[in-house]
Parts: sequence; C-alpha cells; structure tokens
Amino acid sequence: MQRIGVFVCWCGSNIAGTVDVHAVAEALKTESGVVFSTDYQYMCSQAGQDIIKNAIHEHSLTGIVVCSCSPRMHEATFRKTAAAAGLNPYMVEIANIREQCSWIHKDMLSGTEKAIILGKAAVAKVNLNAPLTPGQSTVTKRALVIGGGIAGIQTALDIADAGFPVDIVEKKPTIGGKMAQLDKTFPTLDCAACILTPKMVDAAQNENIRIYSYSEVTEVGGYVGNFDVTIKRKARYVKEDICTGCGLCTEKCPQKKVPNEFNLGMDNRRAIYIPFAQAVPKVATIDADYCTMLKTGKCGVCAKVCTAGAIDYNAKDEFVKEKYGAIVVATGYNPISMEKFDEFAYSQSKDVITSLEFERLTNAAGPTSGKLLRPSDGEHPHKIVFVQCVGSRCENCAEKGKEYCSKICCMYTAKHAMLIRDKYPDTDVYVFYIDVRTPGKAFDEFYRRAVEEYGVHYIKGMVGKVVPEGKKLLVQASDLINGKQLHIDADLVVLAAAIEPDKSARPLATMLTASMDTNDFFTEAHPKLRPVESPTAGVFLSGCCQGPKDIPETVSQASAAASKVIGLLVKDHLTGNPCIAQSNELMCNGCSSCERVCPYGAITYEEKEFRMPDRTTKLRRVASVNPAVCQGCGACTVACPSGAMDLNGFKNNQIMAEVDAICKM
Amino acid sequence: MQDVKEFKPVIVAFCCNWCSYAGADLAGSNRLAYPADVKIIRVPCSCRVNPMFILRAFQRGADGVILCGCHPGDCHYSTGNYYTRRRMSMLFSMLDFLGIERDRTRVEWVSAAEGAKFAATMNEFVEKVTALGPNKRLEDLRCKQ
Amino acid sequence: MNNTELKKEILRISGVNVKKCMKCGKCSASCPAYDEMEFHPHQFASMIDNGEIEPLLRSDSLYRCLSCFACMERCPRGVEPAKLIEAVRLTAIRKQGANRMTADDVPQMLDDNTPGQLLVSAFRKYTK
Amino acid sequence: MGVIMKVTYFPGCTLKNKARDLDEYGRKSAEVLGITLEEPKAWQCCGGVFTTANDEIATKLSSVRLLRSAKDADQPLVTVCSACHNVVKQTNHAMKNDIVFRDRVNRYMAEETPYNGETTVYHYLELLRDVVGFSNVAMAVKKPLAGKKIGAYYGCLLLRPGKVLGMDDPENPRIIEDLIVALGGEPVIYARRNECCGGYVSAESPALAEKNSGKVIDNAAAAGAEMLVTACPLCKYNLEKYSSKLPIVYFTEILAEALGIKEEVNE
Repeated sequence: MQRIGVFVCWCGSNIAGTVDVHAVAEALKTESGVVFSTDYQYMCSQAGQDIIKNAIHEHSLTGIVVCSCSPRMHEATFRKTAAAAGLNPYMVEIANIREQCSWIHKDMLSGTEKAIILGKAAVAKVNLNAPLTPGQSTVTKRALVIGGGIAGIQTALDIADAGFPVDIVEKKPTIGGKMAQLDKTFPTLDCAACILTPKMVDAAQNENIRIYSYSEVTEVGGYVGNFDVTIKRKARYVKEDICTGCGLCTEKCPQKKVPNEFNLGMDNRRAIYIPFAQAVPKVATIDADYCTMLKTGKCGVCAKVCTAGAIDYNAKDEFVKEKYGAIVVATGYNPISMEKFDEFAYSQSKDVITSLEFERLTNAAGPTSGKLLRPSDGEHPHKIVFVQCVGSRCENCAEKGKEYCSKICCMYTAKHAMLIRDKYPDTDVYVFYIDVRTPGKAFDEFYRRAVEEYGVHYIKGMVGKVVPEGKKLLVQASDLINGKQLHIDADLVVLAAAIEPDKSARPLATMLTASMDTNDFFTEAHPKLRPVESPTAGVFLSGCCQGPKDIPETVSQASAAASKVIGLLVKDHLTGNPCIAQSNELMCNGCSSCERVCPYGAITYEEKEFRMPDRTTKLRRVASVNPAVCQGCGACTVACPSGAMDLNGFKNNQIMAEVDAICKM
Repeated sequence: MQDVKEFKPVIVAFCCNWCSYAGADLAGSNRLAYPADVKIIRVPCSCRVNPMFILRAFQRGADGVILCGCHPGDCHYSTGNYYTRRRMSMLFSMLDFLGIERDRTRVEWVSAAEGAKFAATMNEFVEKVTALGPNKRLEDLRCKQ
Repeated sequence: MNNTELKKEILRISGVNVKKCMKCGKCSASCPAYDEMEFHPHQFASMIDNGEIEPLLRSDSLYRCLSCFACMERCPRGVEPAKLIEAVRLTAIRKQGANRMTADDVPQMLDDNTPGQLLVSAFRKYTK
Repeated sequence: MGVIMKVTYFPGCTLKNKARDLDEYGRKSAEVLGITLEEPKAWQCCGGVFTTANDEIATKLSSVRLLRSAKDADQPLVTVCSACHNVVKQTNHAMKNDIVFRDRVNRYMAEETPYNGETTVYHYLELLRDVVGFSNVAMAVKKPLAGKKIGAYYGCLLLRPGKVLGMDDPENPRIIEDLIVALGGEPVIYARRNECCGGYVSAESPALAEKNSGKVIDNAAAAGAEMLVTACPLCKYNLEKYSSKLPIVYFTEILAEALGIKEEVNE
C-alpha cells in the first residue's frame, strides 16, 4: 500500500481563482492511499518545495500527487524535489488543474469538481506507480561513416578534429564521390577538385581517420553507443599497403577496352586502374570482370611490371568486425537512368548526354581534356540545348521518374550554360525550363547573370521530342511565353536527369533499422528540429541520402551530423529514459507482433530456459527490449496479443485506473 | 424526489504527450474554453492507447471517448499515429457493430500549435455526445457502486 | 449550359484532373499537329480549368488533334490532354446538326488507295 | 511446326479489301508458325479510333461483342491492324478496369453473363514475341532478308497509351526491330518511328498528313533505311501518298517472304 501525499497549488489566483483549492485538498484526503493533503500558494517556489520535502520525511510518503500546472511545465521540478528528499522521482504524478481546468472554466463549481476528478485520477495512478531507474550503457568512442563523398569526408574530418577516431567505408576504390567528377561548382565557379582534393588528402593523413575503400558494410548489430558492424573489404588484388600508386601497371595492362566509369563510359580504362590522378587511397585496383589473368589465368603483365610486388591475384574478400558508438549514413545519390525517356533519344545518339556526362566533358581531366567536343564526331558544338526536369516532378511516371524536385539541376544547368558562353561565345545555348528554382545564397543572381550577361536563351517550356537526323539533333519544344512550337537543330542536347538515392541505401536502411520514405531517402527524426538524426538512436544522416542537396547544404549537414556524433561520443555513459517497454517473459508467446511494429528495432527475440510447474525446463522464444534503444512510444504494448508487453510509467493498469477514476462508476 | 438534472456527459480524452497534450495546454494558455466534462489522460503516443482502454471507459459509464495524436507524418515516434489510425478504424467498426453510435468516438490530429483546434474539437465533440444522451449500451452494471 | 456546367461536363466525360497540370508545356512540345491548331494541348488544360470553354468549342483545333496520344504518353503529371480535346470535341458535335463531315464529303476524299479505315475513323471523329 | 495455339482472329474492315496483303500474308505465316487463326462468323468494324470519353458506349459495343466471342471460344483474341489493336485493347482495358462503364455496357448488352474484360488481346507481333517466340520465328526462316536495311514504323496506335496497351516501351520500342533481326534483316532505328503519320486527319487536312509523313520518311531515309514496315493500313496509305522515297510494306509481308511463302500467297 502506498503512502501518498497530495499537494494542491494555488498558482496565485491562476488556479485558486476558479478552483476551490481547499475543497480539492479535502476531497482527495479520503482517496485510497492518501495520508497527507495540503494546499499552498506557489508549490513550485522554494517554500512550496520544502513543504513537499518535509511531508515526505514526516509522513514517510512513498508517492506524491501535485495538482498544479501542466507536467510539461514543472514535472521535472517536482521530480527533482522528490529525489532530493530521497524519493524515487518516478513516484511523482501531476494533475494538470491549470491549463486543463482553471484557465478554461469560468465557474468555481464545475472547475472544482473537475479538479477533484483529475486529482483522483492522478492518485489512482500513483497507487500503481513503481520506482524506476534509468538504464545506463557505455559508449564506444569510435564513429563509422558510410560513404566517402563530400558528405562523408566532411563528417569524418569534423569528428576526427574533435579527437575521436572515425572509419570511412567507401564502396568505390577511392573516396571523393560525385564531387570528384564535377568540373566547377556554383555559384562561385571554383573548381571542384581544387576544393575537394585537399579535403581528401586531409582525411587520408588524419591519424584519427581510417579509410576502408573498396569496402561495404554487410552487417550491423547492437544499438546506440555499441554498434557491431561487419565490413566487407572487397578483393582489389593489389596490396594496399605496398602499392605506391606509381601507375605503371595501369599503363602496361593489355586490356584496354574497359568502360571508364569515372568518365561515365565516355572513354576506356585498363583492367587494372586508379580511378583518377588524385584518388585516395592512391592504389591500383584490378577489375575482376575484365582482368585476363583472373579470368583465364594467362597474362600477369601487371605483376611483372610492379617493382613493389603489390599484385596479388589470389586475394579474397575479407571481413572485418568493428565496434562503433555512432554511425553516419552518407551514401549519396545517382542520376536516374535515361532509358525510359527515349523521346529525348538518349539511347539513339551519343550527342544526347546527361548533365553529369557534361561535367566530365568540360573537365580538364575528362575524356576530351576539357574541350567541349561532341562525343559522336569530336566536333565543336555550336548549338546546345539543355532540358530541365528530366524525370523530376514526374507524378504520372513513377516507374520512369521521380515525383520530387531534384533541387540541384536549375543551378548546375545555369552553370553549364554560363561556362559554355564564357569559353565559346560563338555557341548558342538554349535552356528549356518549367520553373527556375534558385533559392540559395547568391543563386538567383547567378542565374540572372547567365541570362543577362552571358546571353543564355532561357525558354519556358519543355522539349517533347529529339530527333537525331544526319549530324543534327532536331529538337521539338514548346515556347509557352510566345505561344510557339520551336524546332531547333542542335549539335548537343544535355538532359538534367533527376537524382535518386544510391541503390545501396535501401539494404543499408534495413540493416540499421533506420526508416526511409517511399523514394528511398532516409527519414530524419524530425523534419525541422532533428534534421540530421535518423529516428534510430545513434544513426545520423549526412548529404543526399536524406534528400536532394547541393554542395553547400551537404557540407552544412555533414558538419551538423558530426556535431551530433561528437555530442554522443563525449559521453561515457548514456542514461536512458526509464519509461520504456518491458516484456513479461512468462506471458510472452514469441509471436513477433511487437517486433514488427517497433520503429526503432528495439525488440529482439531470444531463446530462454524456463522452469515449468512440473519441474522440467523448457526452451521458449521470448521478446526482449533493449533499454538503450526503446524510446517508450508504446506501439508494441497494443500490438501484443497476450498482454505481456507493458510500458513503464504508463502501464496498462495505471491508465485503466485513471479511466476508472474519471468515469467514477 | 430527485430533480431531473441536466445531462452532463463523461468524456475521456486520450492525448499524446508531444502534440495533442501540448495543444490542450495551449488552449488553456489562450483561455479557450471547452466544457469541464472533458478529462484528459496523458499517454506518450496515441499508439499507446489500447482499444481496451476505450472499451473500459464505456463500460465504466463514459459517454464519449476521444483520442488525439500528432498529425500523420509528424509523430514524435515517426509511425505511432499510423498504427493508431488503423487500430481505431478497426475498433470503430466493431463499436458500430455493437451499436455504439459513431459520434461517441473520435480520432483527431491536433498539433502542439493547434490550441484553437483542440478547444473547437472538444466543444463540437461534447455537443454531439450530449445530443446522443447517456451511453447505456456498453455500461457494465456490475461496475455500478 | 454555362461555362461552369460545361467545365464540369467536360471533366466528367474526360475523367481528367486538370489541377494536376504543372504548365510545363511538354504536351504541346510533343504535338505533331501543333502548327495546325489555334489552341494547343496545354491551353486546353488551362482554359478548361479557367472555364473558358466556348472558344474551344468553336475552334477547328478540335478536328486537328490526331488522337496520337503523344501528349498523354509524355505528360509528366498524368493530365492526359488528348482526353480533354476528345471531350470538348464530343460536346461540340453532339449538338444537333453539328456534324463536321457528311456522306457528301466522301467522294472528294477518295482516291484509288484510300483505305476504309480512313473513312471509318474520320466519321468516328467528325460525326455523331 | 505443330499447332501451338488456336486463336480468335479479327481482321477488321480494311484487311478485307485495301489491305488484303496484311491479312493474307499474316494468315499464311501463322499457319507455318503453328498458330491457327479462327475468324469469328460475324464481326463488325471496330470503328477505327477509340473514343476516350468514358460516357461513350455505343461506339465501343462492336469491340465488346468481339471480345466476348473470343471469351466464349476460350481463345485469346488476335488483331493485326494497329488501329483495331488499339481500339479493341483499350475497350478491353475499360471493361476490365472502369466499373461504371463496364456495368453500363453489360446492362445494355443484356447477355446472360456479364463480360468483365477476361479476354487476352494480342497484337500479331505480340503473338510472335510472347507465344511463338522470336527465336522460333528465326528458326522457321527459309529465306533470310539478308542485308536488307529495314526501318520499323510504329506510328502512334501500336504503342500508345503505353500503360493501357502494354505492348512495348512507347518511347523506345523494340518489338518490330527484334522481328526484323529474327527474319535476318538489319533494323534501322530512327527517332520518328513512333511519331504520327497524320492519321485520319488526312481526310480533312491533307497538308498536315503530308508534313508528318514526309518527316517520318525523311528521318528514316537519313538513318539509312531502305524500306519501312508498318502494321497499319492508314499509315501505309499516308506514307505512300506523300512520299515515294521509300517502299512501305506490311510487316506480314516481310515475314511471309522470310518464311519462304510469299509466292504461295500470291498464287
């Protein structure tokens, strides 16, 4: 039996004005378990708190009901008061008789009546309260960043700067991501490599950063502060620690016809390759799909020319197991396939290209050494048409495109158009747009410069059909402002392809039990207030894996994610919320209903031995809640068919008791 | 002889801690009145509300039960209110089958900023329940004291 | 019928939701009969939305649409302008004596190779 | 080749007179490829164009009757003319998916059992691809069309609306090209192969048809095509009327030629 003290606050006249506080205190005196009841002007004041503390001592109280303002206001205060007097803070309940009573009711009679009922409900609940102690768990002081693009690199650098070790796992042979493929960056037009490659080098040289390139995460277990991660290090057939990156092998390899993915297949590389000159780590990788030695056992040229002896044809995939306190997802994006948009003749003509291909075409390190030449015949194009929103804002064609705006295309297209006009003033540039969206710092000014200073023809309307004929691309489009259908004989057509999350994101989300939206972007814990955290504790989001973003936005989010990780890693222990789900193992039948509704993946199953009434033991499958991961929403408690799952602090019988007290029948 | 009193319904309102309870607090801060018949029970999330709680309320003589949660997509626990929506539509069709008038139950999404909506919803709900009169059908007479 | 009623009628017959249109003009960019039309596919969507139906009903554009469905196929929003044009055209020719083509017109269309399909289709489109 | 399948075959109006080639080569080739084409005793013209208005009932009834007769025979329905294919398939789609339309049609028809879009409708080309298989077609070829550069002309009715017809990717179709390859020819891809020839509007505005057809032919010729194949009598008529640059034949004709039965048909 509890010994409950009731403390009714006047809140000056805020409560006492419409609620007869003495009557409330008197009425609650007779409730079951109540041994003390009083009222006071300001219960939250020092004097008020002292009344509570003294009463706890004098009356050996085991539970407290404060009838006052909203628990959102002073629950924490009164819990501290109780704790200071040696009472478990979770033995305190608040009856909200201000916001939900005195402030909204005008007459004393009904206000008092309601306040008494609210007080009774709180007393009924406290009668069933039990002391709760928040769980504690340790924190592994190492972070994992999945993805080595600009988002991952920035996050890793920031975490490492704060003194914590970080591992970057990158599936490609080098870090750098999409940004490494770009030529210039908007709106300042500084070269992407000039600002990215120093960061790549920083990452490589930072003693707190370890780079697992050509690697993938294959398994994630554990929870916030204590993740167990398995990383597959794919066989690159070159010993990373021995290879000096001299590149001799990549010059001598006889297999010359491998499409170079770094240049989006617009030129070829060898079967052994270093993706680009500033690759980090700068070591060669053998492409097993094309290597003659690996396929037929005959060749071995690279091993012969390698003076360091780094080639190892017998290499196998290796699996590394690591422990991490926090995980950052930075898996990035890809342009969507243009296969289903053949009204633009992408599959029919080499001179219809995507914007990313255009980046390589104007990049000094690209297949044309930075000269803008038509892929089909190497001639200089004099008329170029850009098509915006190819596959973006596409509602009807879910299987072709994306419903969302890809956000970056308006700006990079303005950049491309401007760069062409700057370098080749004899070239006419047309941009077909639906809307020009430039809401960023110095963005609209940038776009206007393309129009006003560089003379780019911006035309409101879409392209309907591109017809390759002879050396020309006949572009049929609408000009909505002038009410015309235009026919332009272009030399090059550039498609602003929508971007989508990397394909690796979906399986990764499953491993992390992190949630995703229908477009496979990771969802954030709160769209406005917790934009870099995933709802899964200890998992953070950086860059385009969360939604389309340009470089400035990506970098800010990367740093924000890093600061959240640092905030987690500086802690030695994590204190949980004790109001979490708890399973009664004797009642649990192991059906998995709770596991399926848990948004955090906090529930797992284990086989446990139970002593049966007949003294035999039996192995049963029962649910087990991870206290470090559970956030206490209670979804599982309702899903549980046997009633085994309950929520501490909001137990079934507590809520029922409140219902009964209110219904007073 | 006892006077025939004006019917005052008993209304139980379950409010999630993050949105609707805060919305109710805001209604209070703004002094937006709604009938004293409404008594709020705080739950962490609308998905914590077991349909059993609602049945219990009706058994114990509640005349109406309203459940408030965050707007779809805004749930503090990301998906809780979707479960609520599904569970309650099941429960309501069962209550319908039992002959409990549809207007005695309601699910409403109220955000922490919607104090006015909270008050308006409660006013409207109480009005409808009052019009229906006392709940007799599910009342468990064994509970009567 | 006034314009509001006409609009309702046309939306009902066509089953099209004109509100989905984001005014990109891809329909008109795809239209192979563009130059022959006074009002173009994207204008059908916006004029119907605005309730400006009378000018469309009087326009020869109705009879230039090839029903080739290019606009429907390429519309990123699923607006289906061809269905709108069809609905307006039917509204026009369903009126008494509003047939666009009569049997008297046939001889001048014929040559040695004219397929029956041409006449059947044209009558379907131009006559009620 | 033994008989693989018996199908209900709908030739349509034009195949009985002006487009007899399309029909006869198709029938003979089907026989060789193991498909028995059974023409229903009575059929009516499909109407040539499908009316997308969902309150149009009467103009679609002939197609529904046809679909029903195939259902009664428990056979798939095969059409060879693009226009018939378009009308019949769209009607079937509406009968399957538009409940209001379906109920109105069924009430009007007042048959014992309602028709709910159960029949599978194939275009002849789909039959070759999905039932016979292009590899089997290739094996049956006696006189390969060696070296002939052939452009496929799809026009509009064969492919669109893509979601309803489900024939091929409406912007990048392959089905006729794959057939040309199977027959030993060399397909020529050109962008205007799915642009309209001018269709029935040539009745009222020959200028429009002339312009459109001309563009198609010019584009195909520029891409190196020596001839065009089509499945539509109206396409063939328009293309031939407004340009003499390239010969236009029905796809069934090159099929019969490659199967070595062209002469047989012409005897």
